[in-house]
Amino acid sequence: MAATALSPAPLIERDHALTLLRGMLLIRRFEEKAAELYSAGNIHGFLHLYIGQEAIAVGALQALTPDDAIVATYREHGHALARGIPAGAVMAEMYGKASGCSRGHGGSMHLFDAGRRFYGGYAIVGGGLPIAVGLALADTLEQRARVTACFFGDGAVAEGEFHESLNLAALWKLPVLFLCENNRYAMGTALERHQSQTDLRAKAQSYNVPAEQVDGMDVLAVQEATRRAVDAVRHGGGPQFIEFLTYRFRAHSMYDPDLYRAKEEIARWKERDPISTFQARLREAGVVTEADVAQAEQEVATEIVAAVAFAEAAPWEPVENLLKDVCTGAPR
Amino acid sequence: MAATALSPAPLIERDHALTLLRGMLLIRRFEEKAAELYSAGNIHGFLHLYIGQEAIAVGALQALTPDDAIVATYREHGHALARGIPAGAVMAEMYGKASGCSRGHGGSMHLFDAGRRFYGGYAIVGGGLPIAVGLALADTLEQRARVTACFFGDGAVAEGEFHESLNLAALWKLPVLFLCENNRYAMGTALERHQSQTDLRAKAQSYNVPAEQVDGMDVLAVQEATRRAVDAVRHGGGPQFIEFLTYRFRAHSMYDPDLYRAKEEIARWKERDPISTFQARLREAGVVTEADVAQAEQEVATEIVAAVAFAEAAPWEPVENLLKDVCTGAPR
Amino acid sequence: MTRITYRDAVRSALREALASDSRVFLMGEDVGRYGGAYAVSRGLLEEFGPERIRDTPLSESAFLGAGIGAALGGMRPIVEVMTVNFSLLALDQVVNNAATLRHMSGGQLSVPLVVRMATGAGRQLAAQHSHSLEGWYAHIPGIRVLTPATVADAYGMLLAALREPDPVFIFEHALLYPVEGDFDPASGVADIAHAAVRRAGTEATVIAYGGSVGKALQAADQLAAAGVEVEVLDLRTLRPLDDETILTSVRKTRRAVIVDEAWRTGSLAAEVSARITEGAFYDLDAPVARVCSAEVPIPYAKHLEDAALPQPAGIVTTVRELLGTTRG
Amino acid sequence: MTRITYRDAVRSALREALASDSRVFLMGEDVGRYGGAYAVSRGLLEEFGPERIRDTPLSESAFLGAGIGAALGGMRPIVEVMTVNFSLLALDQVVNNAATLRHMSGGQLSVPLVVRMATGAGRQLAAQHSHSLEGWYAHIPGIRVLTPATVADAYGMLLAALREPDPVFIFEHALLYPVEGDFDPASGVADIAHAAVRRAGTEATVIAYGGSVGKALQAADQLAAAGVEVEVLDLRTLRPLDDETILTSVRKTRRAVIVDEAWRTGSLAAEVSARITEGAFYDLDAPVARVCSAEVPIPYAKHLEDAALPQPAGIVTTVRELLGTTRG
Ligand SMILES: Cc1ncc(C[n+]2csc(CCOP(=O)(O)OP(=O)(O)O)c2C)c(N)n1
Ligand SMILES: Cc1ncc(C[n+]2csc(CCOP(=O)(O)OP(=O)(O)O)c2C)c(N)n1
Ligand SMILES: [Mg+2]
Ligand SMILES: [Mg+2]
Repeated sequence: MAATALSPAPLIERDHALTLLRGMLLIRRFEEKAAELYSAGNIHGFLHLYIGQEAIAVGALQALTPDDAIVATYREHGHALARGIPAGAVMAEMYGKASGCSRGHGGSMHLFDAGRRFYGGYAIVGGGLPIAVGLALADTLEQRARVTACFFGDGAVAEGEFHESLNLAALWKLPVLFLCENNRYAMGTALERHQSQTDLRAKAQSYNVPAEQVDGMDVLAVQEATRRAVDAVRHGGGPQFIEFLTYRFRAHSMYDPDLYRAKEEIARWKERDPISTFQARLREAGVVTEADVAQAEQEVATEIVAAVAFAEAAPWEPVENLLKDVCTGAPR
Repeated sequence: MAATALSPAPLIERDHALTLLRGMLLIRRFEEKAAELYSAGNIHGFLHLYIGQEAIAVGALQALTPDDAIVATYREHGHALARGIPAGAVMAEMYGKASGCSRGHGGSMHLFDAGRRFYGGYAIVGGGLPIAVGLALADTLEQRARVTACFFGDGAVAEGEFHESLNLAALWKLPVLFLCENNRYAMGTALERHQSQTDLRAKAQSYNVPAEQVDGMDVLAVQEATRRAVDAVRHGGGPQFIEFLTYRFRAHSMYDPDLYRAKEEIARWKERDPISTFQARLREAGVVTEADVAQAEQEVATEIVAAVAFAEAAPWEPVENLLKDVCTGAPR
Repeated sequence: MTRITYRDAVRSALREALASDSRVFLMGEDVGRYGGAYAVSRGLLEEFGPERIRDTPLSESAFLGAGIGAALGGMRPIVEVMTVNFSLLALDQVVNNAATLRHMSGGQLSVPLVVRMATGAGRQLAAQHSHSLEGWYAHIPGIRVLTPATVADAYGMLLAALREPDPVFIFEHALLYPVEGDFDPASGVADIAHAAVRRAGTEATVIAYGGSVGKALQAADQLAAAGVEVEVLDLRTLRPLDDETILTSVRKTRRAVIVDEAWRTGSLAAEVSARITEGAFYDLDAPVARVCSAEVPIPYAKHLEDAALPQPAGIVTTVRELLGTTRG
Repeated sequence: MTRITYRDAVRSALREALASDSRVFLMGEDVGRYGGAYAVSRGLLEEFGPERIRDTPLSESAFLGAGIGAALGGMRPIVEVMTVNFSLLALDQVVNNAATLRHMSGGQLSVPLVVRMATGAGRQLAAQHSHSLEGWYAHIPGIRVLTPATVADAYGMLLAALREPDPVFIFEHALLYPVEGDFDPASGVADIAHAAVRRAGTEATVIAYGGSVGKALQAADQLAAAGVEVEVLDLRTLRPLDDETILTSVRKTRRAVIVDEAWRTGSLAAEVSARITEGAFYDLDAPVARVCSAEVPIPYAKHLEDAALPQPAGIVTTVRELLGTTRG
């Protein structure tokens, strides 16, 4: 995959650079903490870390407005945080508390925030894609110039729902942005052992959906590509597909002993860490200083301490409410 | 679509020409009779006629050996007859008789003949594809050089099972021949209103499956293309995909008032009738005579009379057998 | 009051909904140009245009899921799955998304989706086209399941469904479409909270729903001719079940027979039986009985299909047996 | 006799089947390199190679359907669907193909397919990963449904399944995998026709299956400590149900409680209740009772999940109520 060349001119405006950096750092540190809390028994269930892929959520969500919608997977802490769901609400959700962004009903895999148009959090691989198509259909029918961004992994591309959703979105020219985070593995199964065609753009193109392949370890490349695609989608061009080439640095979930990947492969990808490489570029280009980075780290650390404290202090949903939100009231 | 040019040399050997012609005529006349019997109340349920598409079943099945397997859809009288299932057994099935090729359990949509490796007759669109993949997997595991031919329509291409099956077959290089009969309609929905990409080869190619588009109204073109593809499949080349361009002359089923197609469109396609055009070519090339054709018609007519008589005379499955073949015996 | 068919009743409700609420649209296979596999939506494309009467590709999972998404996006989608048989391909969207989103999101999201589908056997369509899976749907918390058995309900329950903030699944028995019944165009939204007594009686309660209600009434006629008056209850809504109406009737008649076109094991009839036992055990004069389909993939041949499905004669026999048990 | 885990028991059966019959192969998501999501197949790839231990793409419908096809082609496939939750995506292949082919083909075809999947809740996996849909499978004629609850059954029922000429679905409750139990390596094929009395008793029959058997036994212990001896029945096979063993026990104890991790409405527990009513009504001293999951998408938070699922305490309470009804 092509590394994005350094721009000659100041690569990026300082404030924005710090926003991106802080965004990625927040995810990284948040998840490191979450892993720790998981081992300590404060968080349970499945926990899928996004570490290594932060540039995608942060870069892509820069391209969306608050009016746009997001649909994600079970590996969605990054997307939730990048969308602005408070770290405390996400952490409280993972604690199973009533102050969690899903009242503790969903846990790590099912984060929701209706106000921020963050529509979850889908743990059935491929299951979010039709939802995204429908959200976009609503916008089309109501003639709203909104975009629905749908994140999913390389593994999801094999599912029938991927196929049906791409065809439907393309056929009806719906404003869906399909964002495939190709981290080269579906659980323990490598891309070339689950896809007969590993260039995933070819899939999108077979529905006449324009497709691009982007370095998912480069937050600026992600942001730029997503902006272009959002622009096309928003202006009635129908769906677009971006394949982000990336890698997860951690195991699939906390249960996974990660025996199927070569140590060298992991090490090679870690050299391309989206955060450290971005920091280095920014420093080299003189956009930010060591002190800026330290401050960002400090701010993030403070935010996470506060998030954990919030989660710890948050109340439990009373058991009496168990059946409360299954259906709304009695039928009329 | 490209019309196959007339070969300069004698286009085809006489006996074989008559085999093909008789094969197509048998399907045509059989179904005309079936439609009549349906209206008369001797046949019930759904009845999907193949009329117009005969060149595909007849041409394609020429390329298979008795050892190869066939998986078809609910529009499969043609394939069943072309495979050599006796017309009487098919007709008896449609009468619901115990002498039917599925003992009257299946009816028109579920014809089976294990001995001829005719595996049905699937009425859930797309549902036969995974079965075909599995039959081919068995052959691969047992190192048998057999081919599984799987017929389906353009509508099936939109289903998730199509996508999953093509990927699986391609990934595992299984000996499946995917034969798409693109008659341009899924029930009342035209191709361009159910597929964002109407060149269906592009789909196959997105799985790295070699794909060809063939005139499905030309029995010789069908036969040749299928032979080439079977050859590639049988020699370990993995799956192949052929898109046959065709048209059904009748409504989707006997229930369909056929209000969604223009009369002119139907008329235009009827000019390309696979039977009359083939007859004309054979006569022009001097391969067969008018008398040959008349004799073929006569033989077919006789066969159908016998088939109906067989079906009429056949016994009913005793009601006491209702639960007989649900499972085999009691569990051990 | 006029007489119209069940098919026309559904179409009238669709038309009314489309005309009165711009958020309503209909999508599904062949609902537009073809007019619906059962001609339910014939004419609606011409009336409301292709934006609101949307033909879909053969992609049950995607278009049902898209219905969920559109509902989340503020619309009032009506998704037609051509038949329950094909809905198996979309069950993941039903069970894991439609039914869960409100609760799983902590009450933030609402999925005001209506899904209609034809169900049932009886037309010699064989094993893959003859399912009665309403009972499966009734198992799923988070959705409502309606089975209109009359012309009035075909109309009024669809309108009621569109008022619900949660997903509603409506099962229309395919044999009902051509059946005529009384229809009051001013009837409006139907009550979907209660079962209905379709015929009053005293000696046993025959409980049915959807396509089986007519068979239950036929059986009741035959029994009445022989002097046995049974009450016929139409469940109408399978989820949530109206326990009170069921138990009130059974406490009165002290005997119950449940008719269900689904296969017997694990049928909704089993649930109703269990609830009667739980709620009216001491009022029963005889064990609750069931008349269900035989446990076989529904065969094509007419005589076999007839033998596989519940029939009025079987209901009559079962009622007689129940009465016999305690009388003789 | 040694002690091994349920997980190891399944793996032993897989190994034995693979070693003794060249037609047997295993396929599913991550069964190979990863070793199975629950580590059931760890080591088998190395032992039997990638042809026979096949990792599949995420394509539940295609690979389950391919299992059917391979079975038609003479193989003895074992398909692992990672969990029952994902099997919803393959239900069309189950209901319309696996279950129908023998009958629909007039007895010509045979589908000797074994499908294994993890099931159940209890690990805080939330709404989409906590289903108990065995009861749905038990509704389908043409297949067999097994729910091994012990180490011995985990081993012996899988071997038995491989001898069947028809599709067999095996549900392994995910919480059982690490549980240890007695294992006789020479035990061979298990009987899959009968339910088993796991604890003899006289005052009530507690009927459970799969992951609920342990809870039933815990409840029985607690009740015994208070002087109440209940019989605990493990259904083992959900389709076909062993009516005789159920009815024999209930006729003896005259009271029954059914424990089922599925949602109450339309659960297998309803079917068992209905059958007890049908077969032993006059022997009952109290209505048949059920302890099932609450009708809610299973929530993530531990206290809510615990409240949603059947627990030993709830079983104890229900038994006490049953006894109270007729005693006090
Ligand atoms: C339909 C379905 N099948 C299987 C699983 C189990 N599972 C969870 S994540 C996963 C791998 C998905 O890979 P990918 O789409 O690449 O996403 P990633 O985990 O790499 O982010 C699998 C097999 C599931 N959740 N849903
Ligand atoms: C999964 C599924 N959805 C819907 C149907 C109803 N149906 C039967 S045939 C058909 C159209 C199929 O079109 P195509 O695949 O092109 O085959 P053709 O009928 O043209 O031969 C439809 C929608 C079905 N049988 N299965
Ligand atoms: Mg991945
Ligand atoms: Mg077609």
